Amino acid sequence: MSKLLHVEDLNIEFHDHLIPETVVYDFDLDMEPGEIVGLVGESGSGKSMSALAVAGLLSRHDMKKRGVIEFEGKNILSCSRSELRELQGDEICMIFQEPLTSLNPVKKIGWQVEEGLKIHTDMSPEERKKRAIKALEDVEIEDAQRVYDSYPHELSGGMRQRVMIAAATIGNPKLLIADEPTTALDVTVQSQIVELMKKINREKKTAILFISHDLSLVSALCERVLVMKGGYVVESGSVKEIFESPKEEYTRKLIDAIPKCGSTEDLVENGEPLAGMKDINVSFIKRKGKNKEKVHVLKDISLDIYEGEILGLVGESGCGKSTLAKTLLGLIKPDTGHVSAKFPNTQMIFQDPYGSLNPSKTVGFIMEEPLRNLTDKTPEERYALSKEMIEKVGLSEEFLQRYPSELSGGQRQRVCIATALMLGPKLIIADEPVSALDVTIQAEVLKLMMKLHMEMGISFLFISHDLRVVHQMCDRIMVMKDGEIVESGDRVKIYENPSHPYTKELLKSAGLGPGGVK
Amino acid sequence: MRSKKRDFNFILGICLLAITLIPAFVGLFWTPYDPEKMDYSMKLAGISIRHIYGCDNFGRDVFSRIMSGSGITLLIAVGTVLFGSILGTVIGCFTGYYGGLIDECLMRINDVALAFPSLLLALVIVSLMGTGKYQVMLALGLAFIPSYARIVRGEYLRIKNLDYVKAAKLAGASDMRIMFVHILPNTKTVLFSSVLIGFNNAILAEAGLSFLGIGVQPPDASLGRMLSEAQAYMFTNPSYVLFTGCTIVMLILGFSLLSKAKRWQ
Amino acid sequence: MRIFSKKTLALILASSMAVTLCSCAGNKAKSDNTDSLITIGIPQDLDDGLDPHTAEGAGTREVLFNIFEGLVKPDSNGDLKCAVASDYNINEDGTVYTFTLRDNVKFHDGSTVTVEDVKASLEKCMGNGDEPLVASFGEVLKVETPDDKTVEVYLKEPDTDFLANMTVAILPKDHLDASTELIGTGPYKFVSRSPQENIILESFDDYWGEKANIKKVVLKVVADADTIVMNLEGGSVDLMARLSTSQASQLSDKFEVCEGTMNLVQALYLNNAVEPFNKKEVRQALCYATDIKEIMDFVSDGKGTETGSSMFPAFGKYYMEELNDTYNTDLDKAKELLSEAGYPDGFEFSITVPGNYKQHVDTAQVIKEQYKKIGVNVNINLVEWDTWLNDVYMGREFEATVIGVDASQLTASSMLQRFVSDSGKNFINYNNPEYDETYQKAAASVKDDEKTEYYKQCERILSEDAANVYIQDLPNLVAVNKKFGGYEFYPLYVMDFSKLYIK
Amino acid sequence: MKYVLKKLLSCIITLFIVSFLVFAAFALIPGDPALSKLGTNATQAALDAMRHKMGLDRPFLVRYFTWLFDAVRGNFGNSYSYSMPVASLILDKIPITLTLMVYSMILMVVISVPAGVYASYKEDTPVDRVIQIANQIVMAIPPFFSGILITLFFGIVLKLFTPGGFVSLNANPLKFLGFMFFPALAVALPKSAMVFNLLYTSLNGEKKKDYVRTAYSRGNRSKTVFFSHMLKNASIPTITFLGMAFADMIAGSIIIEQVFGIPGLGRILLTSIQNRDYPVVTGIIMLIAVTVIISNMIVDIIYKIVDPRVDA
Repeated sequence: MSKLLHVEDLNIEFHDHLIPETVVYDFDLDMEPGEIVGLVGESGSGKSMSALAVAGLLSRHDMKKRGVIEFEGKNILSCSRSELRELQGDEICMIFQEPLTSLNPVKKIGWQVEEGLKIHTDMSPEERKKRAIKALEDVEIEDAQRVYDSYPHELSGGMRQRVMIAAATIGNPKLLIADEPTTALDVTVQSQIVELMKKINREKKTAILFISHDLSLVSALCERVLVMKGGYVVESGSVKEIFESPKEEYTRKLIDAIPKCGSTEDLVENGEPLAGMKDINVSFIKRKGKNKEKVHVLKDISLDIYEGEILGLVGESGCGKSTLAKTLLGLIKPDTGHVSAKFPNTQMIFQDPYGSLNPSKTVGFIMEEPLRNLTDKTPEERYALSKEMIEKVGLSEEFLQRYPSELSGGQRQRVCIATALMLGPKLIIADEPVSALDVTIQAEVLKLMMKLHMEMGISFLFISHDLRVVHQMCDRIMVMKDGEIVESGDRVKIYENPSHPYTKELLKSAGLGPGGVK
Repeated sequence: MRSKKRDFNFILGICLLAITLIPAFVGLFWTPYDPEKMDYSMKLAGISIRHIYGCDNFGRDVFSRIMSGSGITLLIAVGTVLFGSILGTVIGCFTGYYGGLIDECLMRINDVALAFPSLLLALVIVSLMGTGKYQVMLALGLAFIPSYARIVRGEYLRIKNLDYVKAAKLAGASDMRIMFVHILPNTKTVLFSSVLIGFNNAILAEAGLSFLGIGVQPPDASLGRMLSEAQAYMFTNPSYVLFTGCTIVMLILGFSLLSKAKRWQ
Repeated sequence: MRIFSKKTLALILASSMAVTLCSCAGNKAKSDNTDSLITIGIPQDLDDGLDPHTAEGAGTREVLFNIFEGLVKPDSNGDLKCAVASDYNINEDGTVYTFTLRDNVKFHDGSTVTVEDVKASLEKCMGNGDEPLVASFGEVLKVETPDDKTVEVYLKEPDTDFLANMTVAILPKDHLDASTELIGTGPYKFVSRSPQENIILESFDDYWGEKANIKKVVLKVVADADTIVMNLEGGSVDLMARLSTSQASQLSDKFEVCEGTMNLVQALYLNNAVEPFNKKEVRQALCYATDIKEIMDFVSDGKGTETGSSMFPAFGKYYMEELNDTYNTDLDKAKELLSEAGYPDGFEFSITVPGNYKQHVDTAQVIKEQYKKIGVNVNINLVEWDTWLNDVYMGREFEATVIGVDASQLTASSMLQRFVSDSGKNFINYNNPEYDETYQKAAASVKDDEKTEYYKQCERILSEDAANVYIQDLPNLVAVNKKFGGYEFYPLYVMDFSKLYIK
Repeated sequence: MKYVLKKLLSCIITLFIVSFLVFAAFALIPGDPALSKLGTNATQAALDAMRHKMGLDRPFLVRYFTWLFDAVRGNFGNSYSYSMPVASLILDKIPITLTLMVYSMILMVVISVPAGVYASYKEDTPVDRVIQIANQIVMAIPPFFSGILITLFFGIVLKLFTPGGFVSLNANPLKFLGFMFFPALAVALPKSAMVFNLLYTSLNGEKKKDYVRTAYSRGNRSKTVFFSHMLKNASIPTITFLGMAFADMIAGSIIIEQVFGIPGLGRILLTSIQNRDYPVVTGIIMLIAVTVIISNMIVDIIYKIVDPRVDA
């Protein structure tokens, strides 16, 4: 039986700018029917490009492709467009990372799910509708009928991804290519999607090419893994080989970067409270169409942050973490309760490195801004302090003249931290500081924050949805759900014997079940 | 981005502007003939080496008149755009940033301004303060404010929720500083292309007003007035109307190509 | 060009009338078909009401001439012929005018004209009580109808010119307010109108006199002067008057261009009450600096007739050709006079001119160029017609203006009375006791030759005193599609449709 | 429902402000309607009598509120120059200007939409480049210059229509539509260039979106992806522009009516301003204001229908 997929020294060159740029160098991949293969690498490693080439979606003429991609013996690169189209959507299907933008906003869900059938089969509309609803039920969507008639913006992130999978697998494809399907989702939803894909592989014998930058996820799903860096396949082998005895130095670095849960530094005893909130309630007026609803975001929250501590705040998106941070900073006025802060100018580090630096200003200007407004330091003093701070976060002085657009994600986040340090704050609130970064860079930034914590005695309020990072960084952890703090306690208690069911579920879906700590 | 295409737009735009702006600029100081000197023998004379654009119904050299005329038209356009964009931007800032009551009533006034034909507004100002370049500038400037205000407001609504604005607040910047030091520079690209488009609309509007006889007063002429005068001699002396018309078209085409050039985005 | 005109249309028994430079009458092979139609272009809609007694615009009265008739009616030579009246005689001392009614003259609605209708119409013009509706009817004492054939008009004081006022329209006594539906006795009757679009007239079958040749006349509003040539060439307009020379020169040979005069005095009217125009030397200097020939060249390709004072050629015996040479162009003399008056290096003044009259705007621009030679700097201030009426004519807030002054009735007084210092219409604030005294003598004298001599004396004073910088009587070019003939020039603002015919 | 009420209220306020501004404008403009009606020879007494008849001697506010009170009841007073009710004067001119605007809207859509879609579909081919340049040039031509050129080219050279030969609707509908094609074209050309531009850029913008890639991954042909997926998304900004274009087409029509000699509302507005015929000017401007506001409302409603993301 010929292999399902045989890719041999595939090279992709990109001809948009003046000088052609090679993105993928002699990429080889073989897949058997029903096999699940992982493709791991950081952003810019060429993993998505290779996947798109396999799916035949790199048809733009400024993409030069050399080499062989054989699907069941037929070379996709040389066959005619119409032959390629017969495969797409019937034999080879693909799902993408951003569920919201990957669905057509102005078309109904049902219409988009059925499209595969409309193209490849000549079923009657009723039959197609029946098949579509069955496909939606297969991906565990309750009342598929309502979802069938609704629009993409009316569904949650997880639901939308399930719709994508339903649309892709409705034609029982032989190969499903999943390009980082779970990155934009919450932890709990992430594990559900992975389970779903396992079920599809088992029942429909669909081979899956799973692309991701999250090694732990890949290890849970795939049998074989290819590690890519800078367009080259650095190493490939079974999951066990790669994890137990990585041959390549880069692979080892990748594995180390996964936050360990084993670290057992002693818990820091806490000093007096730095800042606190006393039964805070915050609600927004959300105008849904004609009627106005009062959405209750924070429900009587009280907490204290002690000096010299890193307090973790864990919860899924939409549970009110960011609102809590903004209320603590005074950016939002709570309906009831009050906020107390012993020391002035507590600072904040934001999640999206691209939105947190003013694109029209130089790094130096941004860093000196707090001094310019709140202190009467002379320009020379300001420059000296910013030079000191920029070097403290590991960047050279000449970065001060650069614009944010010239920096990488990691560098930008370092600049944010440096700016936060300018006023010598006692407390810094970090709202998901590393979740937008690649794993390796994530590790470096976390190491920097820990160093600052130790050396300058700055305490952090660390907000994240990634339980592993929280475990590595924080002493005390609070778990939030729908605007309420459901459980709080020191690290050992939360991870060893969580009491609240929601905390248990969070730990299980992050692969940190109370049993073994992976 | 197709790099070749951008240059194409940019180059064409620049040379069109060169053909129109250089004579306009030179026209401020020197013109081959005195734009107002009349010479009966040359009345409605066709194109000749001495008069490359021919002469008008007073025997005045059309090329010199276009030079000084386009100077005046550009002056009006610059004045209008400056007046309209500065005021429009300030209004846009406040309505976009603060929202609430100011936003509501200023937007109401905007709707009124859109519904109110700029023609009548121009006439009121011209009748009040007499005709002439500066009155036309004021009239058109006022008529342009709503469009700028709307554009700037949209930008402010978008930017004010971004993280770096919150960071600026945390850094103790006052509202005014945030509006003008932090947010305004980021609206540069949108403002710049809308200024160029505004420029074109100003030239068109001035030509419209002069066409209806309200704009610039004879004997000094803006392109619009010359075009309306030239129309009367369209049959016997088509060169007069065609050259004037084409100068306007080239001017506007040059600016719109420039605003299209991807160089700024 | 028509600016001022009295409400009534009157004509004095003038001896020689304007010679029409080219007669478009041509031979009169009239074909009498019932569905013939001519479209005549009019520069603006008759938007000042259609009541013949109060109609103000010259363009309006030009059309109403064909719908309404008075007891007497002017012909193309300017002589007054009997119309609704079959005969008239004036008593010895010119105080009583007796008219015999022509029998069975029909109104457009079919009813016959009676003496009551005539009496009612004349009394309407006398106005109710204090204020005469038609200014010249202030002189009328009373109107009597001794029998059903005669009407007697008694004047307060003797006036041999009053017959001209008898051309006021005769309306049916129960349709005196004619602003809505127009019923008169003229050769054409009113059919319909649509604002800013057209007005449609049709020939009146039982007209008492010579019937009109063309059945239907459509008066099409062509507001944009620049599209006139297009309309003519495109065939949507067959005849249009008062074209500029540049427009006329652009017409193909499909059209015959007849030439007459506009019967007005175009001049640079100076506000004599304003510095520096209160000094005679300054006014004379401007006259010497003006090259009228060059103005005519630019404005109307050399056509037009020069005028030396406030009188135009159509006035025949009053027109004094020799006054044209009072000031021939002489720049040195002009500069000399200027320094005498204390302005050695010239001065600056503004000309306010109505924007919708192209000939006047062009003249102002030529004058501006000419005065540069003697160091006088002119700036031109274009205003809207209504603003000109309000600010310049009524308010007299201006330094100088270029306008054409015409006469609503061909009486010398209607041209010269304006310059008497206390006259309501003396918008240039002319104040010359000698002129006032001479004018009084002219008005009082009964003998014709004596009256003429005094009026001439007035004109001479205006010219020597350089009250204004007199320029010309503008040419009136009428384009007629060669399919039509019979266009006749009248010395006054009249267009007689009934004479037109299809060749 | 509450939304519509709120919109209606704001529309009434805007109308109120516009009417006040128009009245104030006329109080400031020099020129006296009585004088322009009776002419220079009218005696002062006659002028005063006429001014009283026109009601001009009453104080400004009294005049405004009586006008407002009548206007609400549909009586917009009488025109000074045509001595006929303003309402009927406007009513019989509306069909002309309305035809011109609707005609040019249709032309605009017919010209710009297919061109925009075709050019974007054939992006970066010579065809696309040619259409782009043509679009730029058309956009740069001032409306009245395009009017002149069209009259010159179609009217005199090709003799397709007699310039200035306006035929009224009831006289001969077919000829009326035949004639109106050219002024409509003159009004439509600059606007269609803008619509083309907007459609072209938004279509190109959609090409980069993720859902297009998903559509291709399902094996769609590029034509179906273009028409069934992208076109609807790209049409949203274009529709809002169409609404705005309709509103400011009124200003364009004033100039075009002048060039083509069409006795529409624009012409009457212009002559009435010159004759200081207040009631007519106020009436027409109120009509324009109402049209602008209604067209904005229609655009909002269409926007809601087309884009499901906008909650009603």
